[in-house]
This record gives sequence, C-alpha cells and structure tokens, in this order.
Amino acid sequence: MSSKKVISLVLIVMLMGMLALTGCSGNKGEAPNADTAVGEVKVGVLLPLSGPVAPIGVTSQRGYELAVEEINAAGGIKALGGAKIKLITADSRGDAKIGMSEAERLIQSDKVTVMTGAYQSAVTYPSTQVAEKYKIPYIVPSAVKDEITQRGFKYTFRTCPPMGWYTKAQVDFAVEMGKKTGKPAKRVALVYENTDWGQSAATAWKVDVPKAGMEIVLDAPYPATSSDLTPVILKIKQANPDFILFTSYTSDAILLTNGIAQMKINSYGMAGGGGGHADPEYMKNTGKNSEYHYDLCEWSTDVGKPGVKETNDKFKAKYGVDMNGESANCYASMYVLADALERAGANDPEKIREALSKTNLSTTNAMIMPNTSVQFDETGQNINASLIMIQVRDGQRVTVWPESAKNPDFEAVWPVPKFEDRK
Amino acid sequence: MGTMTEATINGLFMGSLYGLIAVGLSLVFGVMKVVNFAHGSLLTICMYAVYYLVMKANWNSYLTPILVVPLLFIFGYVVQSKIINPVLKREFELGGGHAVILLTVGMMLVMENLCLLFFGAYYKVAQVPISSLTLNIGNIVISVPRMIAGIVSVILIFLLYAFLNKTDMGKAIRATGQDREAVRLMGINDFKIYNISFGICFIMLTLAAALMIPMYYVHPSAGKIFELRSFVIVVLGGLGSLNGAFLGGIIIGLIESVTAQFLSATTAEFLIFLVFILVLLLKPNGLLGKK
Amino acid sequence: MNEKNIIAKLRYPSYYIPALAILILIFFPFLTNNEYIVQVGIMVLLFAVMGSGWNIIAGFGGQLSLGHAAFVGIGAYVSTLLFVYLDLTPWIGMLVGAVVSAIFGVIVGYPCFKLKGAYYALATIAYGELVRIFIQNTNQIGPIDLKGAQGILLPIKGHSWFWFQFDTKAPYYYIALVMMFLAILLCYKIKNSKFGYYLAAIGDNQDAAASLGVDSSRMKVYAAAISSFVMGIAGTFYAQFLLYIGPQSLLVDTFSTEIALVGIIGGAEVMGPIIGAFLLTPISEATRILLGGRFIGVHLVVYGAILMAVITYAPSGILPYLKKVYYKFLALLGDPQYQDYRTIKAPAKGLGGGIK
Amino acid sequence: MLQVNKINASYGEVKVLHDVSLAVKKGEVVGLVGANGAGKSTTLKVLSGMLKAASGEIKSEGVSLTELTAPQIVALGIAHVPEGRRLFPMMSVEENLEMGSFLPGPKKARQETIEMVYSVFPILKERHKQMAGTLSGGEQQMLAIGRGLMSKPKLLMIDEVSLGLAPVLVEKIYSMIEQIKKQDISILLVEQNVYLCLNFVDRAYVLENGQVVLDGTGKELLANEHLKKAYLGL
Repeated sequence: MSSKKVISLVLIVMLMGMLALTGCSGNKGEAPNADTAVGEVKVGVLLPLSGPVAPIGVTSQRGYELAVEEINAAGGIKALGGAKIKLITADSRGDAKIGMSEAERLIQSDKVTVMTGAYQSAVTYPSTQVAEKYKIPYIVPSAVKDEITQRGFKYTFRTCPPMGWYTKAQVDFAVEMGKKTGKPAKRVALVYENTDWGQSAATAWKVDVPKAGMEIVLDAPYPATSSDLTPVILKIKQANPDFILFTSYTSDAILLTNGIAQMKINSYGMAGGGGGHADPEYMKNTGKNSEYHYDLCEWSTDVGKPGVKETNDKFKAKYGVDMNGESANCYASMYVLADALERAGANDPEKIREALSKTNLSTTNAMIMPNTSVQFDETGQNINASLIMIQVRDGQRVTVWPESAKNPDFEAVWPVPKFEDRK
Repeated sequence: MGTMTEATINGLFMGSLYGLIAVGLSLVFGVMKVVNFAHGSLLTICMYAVYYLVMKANWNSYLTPILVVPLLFIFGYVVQSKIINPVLKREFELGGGHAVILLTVGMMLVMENLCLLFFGAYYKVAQVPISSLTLNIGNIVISVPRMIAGIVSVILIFLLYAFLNKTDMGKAIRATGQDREAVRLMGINDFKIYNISFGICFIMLTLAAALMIPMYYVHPSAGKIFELRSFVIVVLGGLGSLNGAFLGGIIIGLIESVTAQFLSATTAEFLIFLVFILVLLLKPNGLLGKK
Repeated sequence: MNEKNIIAKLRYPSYYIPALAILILIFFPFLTNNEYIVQVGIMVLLFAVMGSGWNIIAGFGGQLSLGHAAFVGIGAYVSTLLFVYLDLTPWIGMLVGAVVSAIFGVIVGYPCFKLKGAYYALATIAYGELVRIFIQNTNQIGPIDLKGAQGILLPIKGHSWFWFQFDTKAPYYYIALVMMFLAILLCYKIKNSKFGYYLAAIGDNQDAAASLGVDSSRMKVYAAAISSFVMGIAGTFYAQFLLYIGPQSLLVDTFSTEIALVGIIGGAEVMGPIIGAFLLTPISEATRILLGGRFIGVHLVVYGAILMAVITYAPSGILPYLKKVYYKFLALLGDPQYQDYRTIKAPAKGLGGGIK
Repeated sequence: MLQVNKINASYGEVKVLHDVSLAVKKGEVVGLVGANGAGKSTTLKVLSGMLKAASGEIKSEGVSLTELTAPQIVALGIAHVPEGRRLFPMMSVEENLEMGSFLPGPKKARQETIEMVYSVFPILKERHKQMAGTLSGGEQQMLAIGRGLMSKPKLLMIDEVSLGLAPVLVEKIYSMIEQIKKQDISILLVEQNVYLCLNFVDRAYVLENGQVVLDGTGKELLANEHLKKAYLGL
C-alpha cells in the first residue's frame, strides 16, 4: 500500500534528521576552546539568512567572507602559526529565540571561540547575552541599539556607532546645511518601521530633533510588511515637512522612495539611516527616484581612505554588487578580530577578549571605514566609530559630509531640486 | 483636503485590487468550502512568473497574462486534481476534520520557501517606464499604474461575475458550490469543477500579479502580506460571495488608506484585524454572505 | 500492584521498553556533555507541553486554533513583568501568568466558539495578530514599561531556584520534564473523564453532541481555560529559559503554526503532541543546522512537505502508525501480549479527518 | 431498459440493501414502495451512482453501470430526481433547468426541452426568473422533475414524489408524470403513499428491510393480503 510507503519514508526522513542532529555534535568530544596550536580559529557568525531581512543578512555574510578570504590568503593569523579563520554561519531567521538558540549551538557544538553578528538589534541584544554567559567575545559590527553596550557586558564589542549617534548626526547635518545655505529645516517628519530598530530610532529622534530647535510635524510608524505604503506617503504630503527622516528596511524603503517621487513631495532633503536605504537592491530598484536622497551610514565606496577602492573592486568582482555599509562593517570587523588574535596569541576566548579590549588599531583594512582608529571603551563601544552622510548623485552614493571624509568632487545639494524641475 | 481626496482615490484603487486578489479565495471557498491558506503563496508564484517575463524577456507587464494565464491555469488545475482532491474526497467520505485546511498550510510552507530557495531573498522590483507615470488633476496626483490596477480590477471582477452568471461552465461552478452531489446527477463531474475553479483562482491571481508588478516588489513572502488582507476581505464580504469580496476589498482599502491619515499606519493595521474579528463574531456570514 | 509484581513484569518488552525510555529521558543530560543537545531536549519538552496544551482544545475538542502563541505570550509577559518590576519569583509569576492567560482564553474563546471550522481558525489568527500588533506598538501601559517591539530582556540573577535561573541547562531540563509529565497526566485525566468524553463528542459532531444534551459552549470554554492555562505555564518557562521575550519571536504566526504542527502531525491523542514534538523539533534543528546557512528556507520546505504527506496519507497523525510499528516490534521481541498485534486497530480519528 | 441483479449496499457498517433485484422495461412505469427506512432511496442512489454497491450488478441496455460514476450514468440516459429535491437554491428556475442539460447531447436540444418542460409544468415558465430556494414545495418538486427531464433521459427515477405535498398538488404532479410517460420515458417511482402509487404504476416492487418481498403489477399488489394489512391499513 502506497500510504504505508510514504509513512515509512516520512519516518526515515525524521530518523535521518535526528541522526544528523546527533551527528552534528558527535565529533565534539575532543579538546574544547583553549587550544593554542590549532590550525583554525572558528568564528561563529549569526545572521538573518531567511525571512524578510535576509537580503541584508546575505550582504553582511559577503563582507565577512571577503575579509576572511584575504586574511587567510595573506597567511592567516601569524601569532597562531598561520591559523586560518573559519566562519561558521548560522541562520537566525531574524527571530530572537532562534538567534539565541543558534548562538548557544555555535558556542556549545561548534566550539567557536569568538562570535559576531547578528545585524538586527532585536537578535543581537539577546544573543550577546548568551555569549556573555559562556564568556565568548562577541563582535557587533552593525547592530545599533544603544542598550547593547549599556549592560556592563565584558564580552560584547561594538565596532559601529550606536543608534544615538546616528540620529544625532542626522540632526547635526540638517542644522549645518541650514546654516550653510540659509535654508534651515524647521519642519521634520519621522517615518519609521515599527519594529525594534525603527522604534529606537524614533525615541532618539524625539529627543534630538526638538533639541536642535526643529519641530516634529509628523510621527509616522508603519508595519514593515505593509502591502501599501501610499497612506504613509500621503501623510507625508499632508504634513509638508522640510526634512524627512527614515528608518526603513529594503522593501519599504523602495516603496516609500518611489511613492514620494511619484507624488512629487518636495522637501529640503530626505535622509535614511542605513538599513534598506543602504542596500544595493534599493538603488537598483528606485532608479532616478532616489536621486538626491541622503543616507546616513557607516561607509560608502568613495570614502577617501586607502584600500577602499581596491576592496570594493574585489567585492564587486566576486559578488557583482558594490559593498555597502553592512558588508563594509562586517568586513572591517574581521580585521579588528584578526588584529586581536595576533595580539592574543592564543585561540582562547578569554585572551581574545583581553586583546580586543586593548585594541588600538589604525592600520590594516579595518581602516576602510571612515574612522581613523578602533578603540573600545569599558562598555565595549568603539569610541572612534564615525558616520558619514552620503547623497545619491547620478545614481552613485557620494560622501558629502562630514568635511573630513567628503568626496572632493561633490558638494551636498541642499535644498534638493524639486521633482518637477528634474529632467 | 487634497490629500484626503488622494487617500480616498488610493483607497478605492487599492481596494479593488485587493478585491481582485481576494476573489479567487472567495470562489474557492464558495465552491469547495475550503479556506485556502496557501492563497498568498500562490500569488507570490504568479508574481515571480510575471516578474521574470518582464525582466528577462522584456515583456510589457500588462501583456504577460497572455502566456502566464494559461500556464498557471494548468498548474492550478493539476495541483487541485493531484494534491487537494484526494484529501477532499476523503474528507467528504469521512466528514469533519480540518484536513484540507492543514494541507493548504503545508502547501503554503512548501511554496513560500521553495520561492526563497529558487529566487533568493532579494526584493525584486520591475521598474518599467509606466511605473513612475502620474496623472495630475489640480494638486491631486494619481499614480497611473495604480489607477490601471484599480480600474482593470473592477473590470476583471465584473467579467468573472459575468462568466459565473452567463456561461454554462460558470453556472456549473455556482451549482457545485450549492450542492455538489446534485451536480453529479446533472452529469457534471464535481471534482473537475474544483480543478477548474482552482485554475480560475490562479487566473485571477496572475492578472492581479500583472497589475501589481509595475508598482510593487516581489519577494518570497510578498504574497503573505496580501493573504492576511484577503482573509479579512472575504470574511468581511461573506465567504463565497464575489460581490462581497469586491465590497470587502474596497472597505479594507479605504480603512487602510483613509484612517491612516488620522491615525498611524500601525493603528490602521490594528483596526483592520479588529474589524475582522468583530465581523467574525457579529456577522460571520459577512456583509453580503449567504446563510 | 506490589513491587515484586512490577519487577516480574519488567521481563516483558512492553514494560521494559517504556521503562528504558523514561530512564533515558531522566538521565539524558548526563548522556551528553554538550549543552546545546540538552537545549534541544528542553525545546522538545517545551514543545511537547505546548502541543499538549493545544491538543486539549484542538485535538480533543476539534477546534483548530492557529493563534495559540498569544496565550504563551501572555503567560510569558505577565510573569516577566512581575519578575522585572515587582521582583516576584517566577514560580508565583508562572501561576499568575497562567491564570491571566486562562482568563484571556475564556474571554476570546467564549465568543469565538460560536464559529465553526475554518471561521474559528481565522478568528484565532485574528486575535493572535491583534495581540502581536498591540504589544509590538505599545511601549507603556500606565506605569508598566512594555517595551513594545524591543521586547524585554530578563535580568540575570544567577544560579537560583528561587529566581528560576540556572547556570547549566540541566535544571531547566528537569523542570521541563516534570512539566511534560504533568501535561501528559492532565491530558490523560481529561481524556478519561466525562468532560473529555463530552469534548470528544463535540469534536466529532457538535450538533449531535448538543442534541445529546452536551452544553458545548461551556465545555469548550472549560477546555479553552485549561488549554491556555497550560500555555501560560509554558510561556513563563520560555521566558525564564531564553531570558528574552519579544513580540517578533513570541507572538508571530509561525510560532502558532509550529505549536499546532506538533499536535497535528503527532495526532489527537494524549501522546500525539509528545511524539510530534520528539520528531519535529529535532528535524527543525537538524535541517537548519545542516542546510540553514547554505540553502535558506529548505527546513520549512521539509516541514511543509511532512505536513502535506501526513495529511494526505496519515490524516490521524503518525501516532497510530507508530503504535502499529511499536506493537510489531514488541511482538518481535517476544512479548506474549502483542503476538496478535495485527488485530490491534489504530483508531482513525484526528484533526486531519475523523469519522463523523 | 434496466436490470438490477442482487445488489447489496451499506452506509459505513450498517448494511441497508440485501440482494435487491428489479427491472424496468422500456416505456414502463415501475413503483418502488415500502415503509420509511426500507431502502427505497438507497436503491435509487445505488442505481444513479451516488452510492457504490458492495456487490451485485446493474445493467442498462447491455451496459454495466456498476462501476460507473454518477455523471457517467446520467450521460447514459438515466436521470435521478433525488430525495429532498436537491435544487440549487441560489439559482433561478431557468438556471436550474439549464444545469439539467449540462451534458453536450442534451445541451443541443436545450431550448426544445425547456419548452417541453414548461408545457408540462406551466407554473415554472411563470416563475422562470425566481430563485429556486423561494419556490413552494410543490413548485420545487416540479422543478426537480423538470430538471431531471432536461437531460433527455430514457429512464427517469423520482424519489419521494408526494412527500410533504398537499393532496391536490400530489394529484397534479401525478397527472404531469402521466404526461411524461407519454413521451416514451421509462419511469421508476419511489413512493411512500402505497395506494396512490400502486394505482398509478404498471408494476411495482415492495421493499422491506432492504429486501424485495413482493413484486407484481399494481393491481395484483393492491389485492395482496400482506400488503393490505401492512401498508394500506385495511
């Protein structure tokens, strides 16, 4: 009877699954973490590789991969006898509980000595706690939630700036542009997706914006998985702001940008804060509509630092797209790790932690980021992390702010040309 | 007041598009009394089909149905006859149970994630010239693809309505929904009617996909967003009622578009589910549903 | 039965195999030095508890719920808020959370139970979503900081039974194991009581049950209360175990679906969800570990395919089939009571399709 | 026209028909009478393919119907007006009739057949736009019979002709069936009203507990002592 066959098939699949599970952990009887003479350093990478945020997860993974490839090709970790870095990637599915359980698995089963990830703050926040519990250093290259480094954790190191710096920089930029051009933005619209990330941005904006003497004329959270964002776009139109601040993932950023261009909603400027606005897919799918958009981010292909162009070329040759903030963040963080490993001289979490906390790095490819050095304070925050404002010009992301990192060939356009006046 | 008018117009256009998407769900329920939890992932498949034809073969999105409709009709026909009907048959024989609903839940998981596997997690947007076309009346801006989608949706729903009321096949579909055993006594194969109905559901979804591609992104879970809306819409209008699906679509479109002007979009989402549960509790047969 | 009797009976496979299984369960944390494996074991037990809770209303009572994560969420949030803001031990918080969850179950259950079949399933999705959207977008209720989308991270209090927090996984494992045994006992008691009989009658055919004088709404409300009470308990455990609760992981529809799948695939009997959890959770973990990073989404394809196969070929869940295999196995081992295993009939009843 | 040889049928575990045999000849009106639950409707269901026979054989003009499905049997010219009429309540009278002639053969002659049905049941013509669900009981029965006729059957099987109808209406419907008979259509009637039926039909079978206990012409059966006692209250 065929039904019996299918049942037995299902059972066999299940049994295989269980065996596989035990198999995954089977060979872990050997020496655990503290082993100096190993041929490889296992790095647990936790990223959202499925679910709605998966595109950014993939981009981040590429950053890690490229850096590791380079480091290994250049002879690995010399202090460890040329040990290679080995990435062990786990999918968080963008879900905190799975992220935590995967962190647990990376540490327990795969015996990673250091962890990194997890892009989303909502996953990074709890998964760093797991690492802390097991005393495994955790490098956070792109999650921005302020609280991540405010819990007194000893094993969490964040190379990127926290959210508070983003929102402050966005507001500072608008104020500076207003002073420079005599067209100060007074009416600000806040448009953000309603998960953790957007909500923490909004909380910070609501402090920073009034402080800078500007008025919030619109506070518009929206569900990241909306089928139609026109209502939000119409609200922006109704509010008639001078300056629009976004916190968006890729899909919603695309819908918003295209919709605003269609509705011809004019303002002095619109600024995203990384995430979707920095995703290469965003540029591809908005075309001319994203022209003159600002985006506050960690990195751009034209950052005036040595190695930037070469790295980006390599990346583009390998993956067909430019690097973006996320991939650059992850890329640079691997160099920070490599530096720490060299100084630790041991593949031991405790020693790596110590080395990381004493990081003072201003060479190597970690410096493709706009900051000039990496140093962690006692909370694990990179105190030198810095941000840049880019503007989309002729379909390219061009660094226009701050002065120190700006692309000499371009000046920020403020206020941006009206949609009606564009060709 | 301009934005209010715009919001209303947008609500109407989106509403009729929602109606078009929901109409297949309602038809399938009306004919075989099955709530298809895979409806959204079917839409996703249709969207990918249209997208690839637009991007890879350079077709005009609005022309893609010529090729995609027959293909997906056949696909729907086969899925129904090979996968759903056997379970449905057993459920008719034994009575009770939620087998078919659960089967569609399984289909949803499989299809959504196969899309993820094959097409990747990336958002795919087909920027075609018409995408950014707008119509300006005074200070009111109307997006052309949205307008086309809204108006064509109404026409398509009307055509489906006419098909069901004027042709023999359409009448047979309606009759099957009313009494599947009596229909067999008329010489009509009820399971074949199910296959055709599921195929028609696919036709409607493909047409909706062709209308959506110029203004919306494709993503493995793109359909899911519309699926929840579709549930709300068909329950609101009355499961199994086409006019109801259209009316429900308009109502949801307006709630989403207009209330978001007073409250936040997040609150509008909350409101939609609140309306959903209230309708379920107070008027489970929907506004136009039949007893 | 006296001691001698039990020992005498342990000669038979039908006694020593379950005894062996229970022994393995009890000593499981000592069989592996890998805490992750224990963690998977805990998740299996937790899903078994949640599946059993779901089974009371869905399996026994025939009401397909796809929104049960809401009850887990409420239990988790209540006990966590009491823990974080009032320093109340989670042991008491657990009971409070479970009671609140049960009350909520009755409040939403009572009106929803008018609905039949698919309508009921849709209503459960709707209230599940409402709870998620509400918590996700509410940062503050009066003085209580709900933290909206951020979710709440539970403060670490160190290794302490009083605070329900442990340095190792083993205590969590044993708590979950006890919870599972209690859940089995509860389900068993319900199944074999008059109440369980009424529920089964309602599940088979509500109208027929009503004509026999069964007050179906009242029975369903009782079932909903017990079911959501169990979910609330599981929710507290979940919060204490993961030390983080948030709307996007705890209240999403996929979590509801996962809970339901455990029961559906296992079968609508007392042991159904237990078997379901023991098979599904490891599969979910294994596919993710083996393939997750490379082939995204493949685990869910497997999941969906299993569900489709079970619905198509084994509508009563796999438990009845597993039982047959097990009986055959016992017969092969020479158990005299099971030599005629072929005549032991598997009951053909379950959510997938039962006899009217 | 129709030969039924020793069919057995059951609902689940309950066996309903035991070795039922009967025959309908061309142009004949045959009755099937018996008490409630005797298996009359079940017999018709088996004949039209709504229910599978557990064993036995059904033949029509040399073709075996035993393995055929309901739609295939209709196509062979055997129409079944089922118990409870089973109209499509949300469709108009005319649409119901149209559904009766869904198959390609009858469809060609649809207009003609509709005219014929309207001539037999003029009230249906008056009500042709009305929803079937809103018709009165008698009208519904007429529509059900009319819908059966639409497939241009050689054999029309009518279940519970007079159930729930006022005596005046019953008489009217029987006079209409008389008209149908004239069009060379064989008829198999199931009827609880034994007296009425036996007076009308050419031959009849008496079913008791799923078995044929008596058969003969209408007149013969009316004179049967057992029948008189059991069904006619005489």
